[in-house]
Amino acid sequence: MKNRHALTHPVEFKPIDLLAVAASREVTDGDVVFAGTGLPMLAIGLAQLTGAPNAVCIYEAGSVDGHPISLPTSVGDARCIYQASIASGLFDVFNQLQRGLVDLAFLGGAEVDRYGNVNTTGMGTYGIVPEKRLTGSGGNSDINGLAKKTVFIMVQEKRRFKEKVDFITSPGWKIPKWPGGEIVDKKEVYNNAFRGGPEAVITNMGVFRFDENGEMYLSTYHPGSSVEEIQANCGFEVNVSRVQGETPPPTYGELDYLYNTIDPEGIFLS
Amino acid sequence: MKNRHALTHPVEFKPIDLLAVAASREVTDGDVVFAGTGLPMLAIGLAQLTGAPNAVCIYEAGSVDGHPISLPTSVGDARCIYQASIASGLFDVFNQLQRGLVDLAFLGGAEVDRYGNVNTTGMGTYGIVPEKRLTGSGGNSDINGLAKKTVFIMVQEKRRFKEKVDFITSPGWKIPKWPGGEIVDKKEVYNNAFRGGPEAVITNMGVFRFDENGEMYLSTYHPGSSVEEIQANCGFEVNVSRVQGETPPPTYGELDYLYNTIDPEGIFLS
Amino acid sequence: MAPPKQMNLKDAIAQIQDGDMLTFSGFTIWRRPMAAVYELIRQGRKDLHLVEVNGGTHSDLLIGAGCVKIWESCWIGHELFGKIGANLARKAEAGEVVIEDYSHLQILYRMAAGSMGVPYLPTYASLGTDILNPKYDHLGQMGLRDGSHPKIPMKKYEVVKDPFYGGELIHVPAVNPDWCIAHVQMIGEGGTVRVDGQVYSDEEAIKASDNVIVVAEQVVTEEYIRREPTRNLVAGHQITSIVELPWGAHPTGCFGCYETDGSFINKFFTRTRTQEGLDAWVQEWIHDIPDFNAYLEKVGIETLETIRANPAFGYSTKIKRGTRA
Amino acid sequence: MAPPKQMNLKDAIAQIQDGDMLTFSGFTIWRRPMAAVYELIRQGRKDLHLVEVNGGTHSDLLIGAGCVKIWESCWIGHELFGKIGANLARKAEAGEVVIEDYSHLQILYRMAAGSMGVPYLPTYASLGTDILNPKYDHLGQMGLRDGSHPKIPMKKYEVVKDPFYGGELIHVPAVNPDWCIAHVQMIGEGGTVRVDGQVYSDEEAIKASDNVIVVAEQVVTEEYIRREPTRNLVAGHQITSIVELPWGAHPTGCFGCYETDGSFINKFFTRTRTQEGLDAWVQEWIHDIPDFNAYLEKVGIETLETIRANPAFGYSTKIKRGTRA
Repeated sequence: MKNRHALTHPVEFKPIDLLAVAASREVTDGDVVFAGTGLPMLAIGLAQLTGAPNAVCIYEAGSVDGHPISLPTSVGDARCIYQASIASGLFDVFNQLQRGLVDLAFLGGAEVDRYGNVNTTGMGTYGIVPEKRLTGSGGNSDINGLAKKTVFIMVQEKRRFKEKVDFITSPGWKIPKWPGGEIVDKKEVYNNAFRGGPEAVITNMGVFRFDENGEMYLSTYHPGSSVEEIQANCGFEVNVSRVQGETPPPTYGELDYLYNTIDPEGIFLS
Repeated sequence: MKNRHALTHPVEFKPIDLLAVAASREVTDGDVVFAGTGLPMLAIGLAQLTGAPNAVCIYEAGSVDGHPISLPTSVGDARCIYQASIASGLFDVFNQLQRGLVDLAFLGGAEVDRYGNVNTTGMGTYGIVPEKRLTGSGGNSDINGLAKKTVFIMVQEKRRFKEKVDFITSPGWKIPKWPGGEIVDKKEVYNNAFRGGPEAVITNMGVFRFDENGEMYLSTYHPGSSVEEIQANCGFEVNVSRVQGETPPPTYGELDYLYNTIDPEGIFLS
Repeated sequence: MAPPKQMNLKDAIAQIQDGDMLTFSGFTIWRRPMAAVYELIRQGRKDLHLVEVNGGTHSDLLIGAGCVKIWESCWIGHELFGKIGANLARKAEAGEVVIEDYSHLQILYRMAAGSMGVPYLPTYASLGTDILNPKYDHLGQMGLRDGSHPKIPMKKYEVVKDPFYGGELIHVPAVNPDWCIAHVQMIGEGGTVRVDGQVYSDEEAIKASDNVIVVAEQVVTEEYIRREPTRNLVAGHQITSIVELPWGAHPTGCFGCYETDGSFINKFFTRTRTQEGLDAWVQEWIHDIPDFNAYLEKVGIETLETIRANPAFGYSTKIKRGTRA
Repeated sequence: MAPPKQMNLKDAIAQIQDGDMLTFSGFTIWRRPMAAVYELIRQGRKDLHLVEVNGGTHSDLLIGAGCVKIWESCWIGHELFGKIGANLARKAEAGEVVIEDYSHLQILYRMAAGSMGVPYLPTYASLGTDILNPKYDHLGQMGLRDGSHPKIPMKKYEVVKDPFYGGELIHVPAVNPDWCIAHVQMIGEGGTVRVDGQVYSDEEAIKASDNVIVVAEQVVTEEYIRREPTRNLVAGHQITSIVELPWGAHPTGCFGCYETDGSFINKFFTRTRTQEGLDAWVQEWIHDIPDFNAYLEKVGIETLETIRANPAFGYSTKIKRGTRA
């Protein structure tokens, strides 16, 4: 039997496994974490089984700190409230977010720019008749705006990592101040409600973080990927001056938790 | 055995009985009624047993349409939620009030003026150091402002029926518009939330109502009282041009309900 | 106020007029009034104005079927069973439906304001996003914010200073839909509503609306539902009509009663990405069927029994969900 | 965030500093944290700033005992058992305590705003009353609204235009007390709070406060309290300290546990209408007693058993209340 703490080798895990594991490592014990459907559920579940047993998970539909024994397929799922502290509704949990209680949130997106502005609304020209409509903001923009730290999980493609996203659904570190629309630091827009912003973007190729100016830089590349491959799949020039080497792969224990404890049915990990 | 619908004679009822009965007769079937502790509880209970079986009673502390089998001593009482539709809290019921769902409310007061402005805050000079502090507004001002109709139950004394109350706690038909403080029609102050205002003041001597200009007039005097006695116990000149005669006394059935069904323990009806 | 009337689904839905503003119970693919949506389509309702805290299978279908003119919300999709609301996307891209975007918290607060009887609520949500870009105030761009439409506020939002503690934030306008159609587990004969599990934004949606149709898995006596008033959500004086219709949320899930029928939703998503596909789906599942009983027959007892919830958990323990189950 | 710590009442209350802003659970004479108030007095806390949705026996006592400097609320009294808050009246008339008046809805909204993380809420409540008379903005008159006191807003209220639907209304500022002291029926070891019966304004008071001490009739396992998460009000990450103290709300009532001890409150009211009377009462019921166990001994087992609630109703069926009982 393998040591649960030993690192796996590239052939022993899938890209999605590393995404879940890397995301789970962003959780500090005791964090109040806002999570959505899919990978975030795997990440928070894994974090609670490993380094952050006291992390509290809030789902947007209205559950707090559930301990599902069967993985939910969405945050509205009946499974979310098993052994939960609270089963309430959106008004409760979004108020907690706005009150400043959320330490960390996991989010996704269709497009991102170097400041962590994210688009989930529409591709191409937007307007009364949009060119290509996406799902819309959901809670993405609220959560990215009001949580202390956010971590995005995304697919690394040139068309998704853009110099300028087609629609700023979710606010990064440099954002328009309305009604004028001049681009300023997030702090200036959020004033009394400013608490932080995007902390990391985790893709299938690497982990990005944000510097003092709110600009994205490559922190680690995943085993099997490289700085060059990542730059080739990024629509803007990536700051690679702070690369720290390879992303640590999953441990055998982490994979075991993911496949046998968290998602044994193969809902997200097929 | 007396006919339940027959009217009692003055020696057969107490002043408080007539207050409760007169108040209960203000309820229309189907009304949503906001009621407070004491006489209002007797009035709404009696109304539900007589002319308004479908009246819905909301108590300020957070209960809707309770059917207590033991009379509550306050709106926060555990008894309020017996067979209630909802046991919630203030946020729920005050929002219903502001949303315009309350048809009628019963209120009290220490002082009233001819426009139905009521004082429950302080007598004499008010300020950082008040001359004589009372209980404060409670929900009186909110309810009088936002219910469609309000009925006040008060003690008839010259010092309580004043030309000008010492502090307008609860808004009548002519009120100050802040921040300037000019006296205007209630409609002008409440604009989109204007729904009505004081409908009647019921005292131990008579029933007052309000005319088209929002001015109080005497409608009926209680058996044993008179127009003259009422004027003598009123600090402003009462309009008596519309007096319709005596207030109908309680029926035997109403007294039976009050003493044997609603308050058999003698909590308010000792 | 008259107590709510119990009626059949057809009569209840017939009260809704073309052009009315609607909202719904539930969250994405949970506790959506699907049977009521089928009936709206069957009755051919047009020009509906939907304002909902989030969208899902119900609204994507209603939009695809051509019943909707304006959709104000923050999200639409079918969760794991269909990544986007393809019908809304197609209709919007064709210029047949207008989208007004708010964030989740903003649209929730619009509904909450409506339920509280205030004309707006303040929030810090989604500052610094294109949701607030005046260019994308679509109703404003179309000239609908001129004050002549009583349900359309004169501004999409407003930027304001906070005079109490300093700083700056926005106000989002209240919404009071003409109708909320809510699917819940239980209602009393007098209209006392009980929602079990997560309540999502049902309280706000119901209380903001001028009229409310409640479709319930079960209608019970008031005496029964009032034994535990702390578990009830809304009293009868805020309810207009009551319809008893078990399984009425299918294919969306209903806590304690049945699971989301993910396979059904995924087939809907796959088949309705084109207008032709949607039209065929509507023909097959709505117009070719006389009523909801026939619908359930067509879904089949095996499916219904598979998705039926285990009372110990509130969800089905029989359904196969993942690839390794 | 660290999970809440369970501790004894003395240590929990010792965390509160002179000058702190406090709020409480409950409604008038129901579910007030009386034992905690006795302990605050025993520890000699001074200059407290109370902001509460309504007052009652607990705050009238705390004010009478000289612990309070500012009281912002809408009402104080003892319901049927004492018509006014005589201690507050006396202290205010002597210039020793400053009252800032709001209406019930207004002060509720101040707490709700605090719990929602917004700086204010809009309302139509109590327009056209002297509550809004600038002359009676007492904290403003005293120069405390200059922005140098982080918990005191720079205005008492603001009159505003509604740009969405027309009309005019006011904004009332949020409040975020340093501490909420809440008495509830049940709490889990991890801080999950359950309130049974009417919740009054507990949710707003707890969630608006920066720190929360929960005094509970019973501390139970988290596994137990989480079997029915729909019945719970607040999660552990919003709770600071847990104290287990049965009867801790006496003489106020606690739904499902015990009745208000009206006779006790009426004696308190009668005896404490003068400062001398209040001082003697405090000496007898607080300083001459080492702790809450001794207090309960002094109240006596007969009284406690008489007010104990009948589980079928949530209130006592043994207590004599009226003159004809």
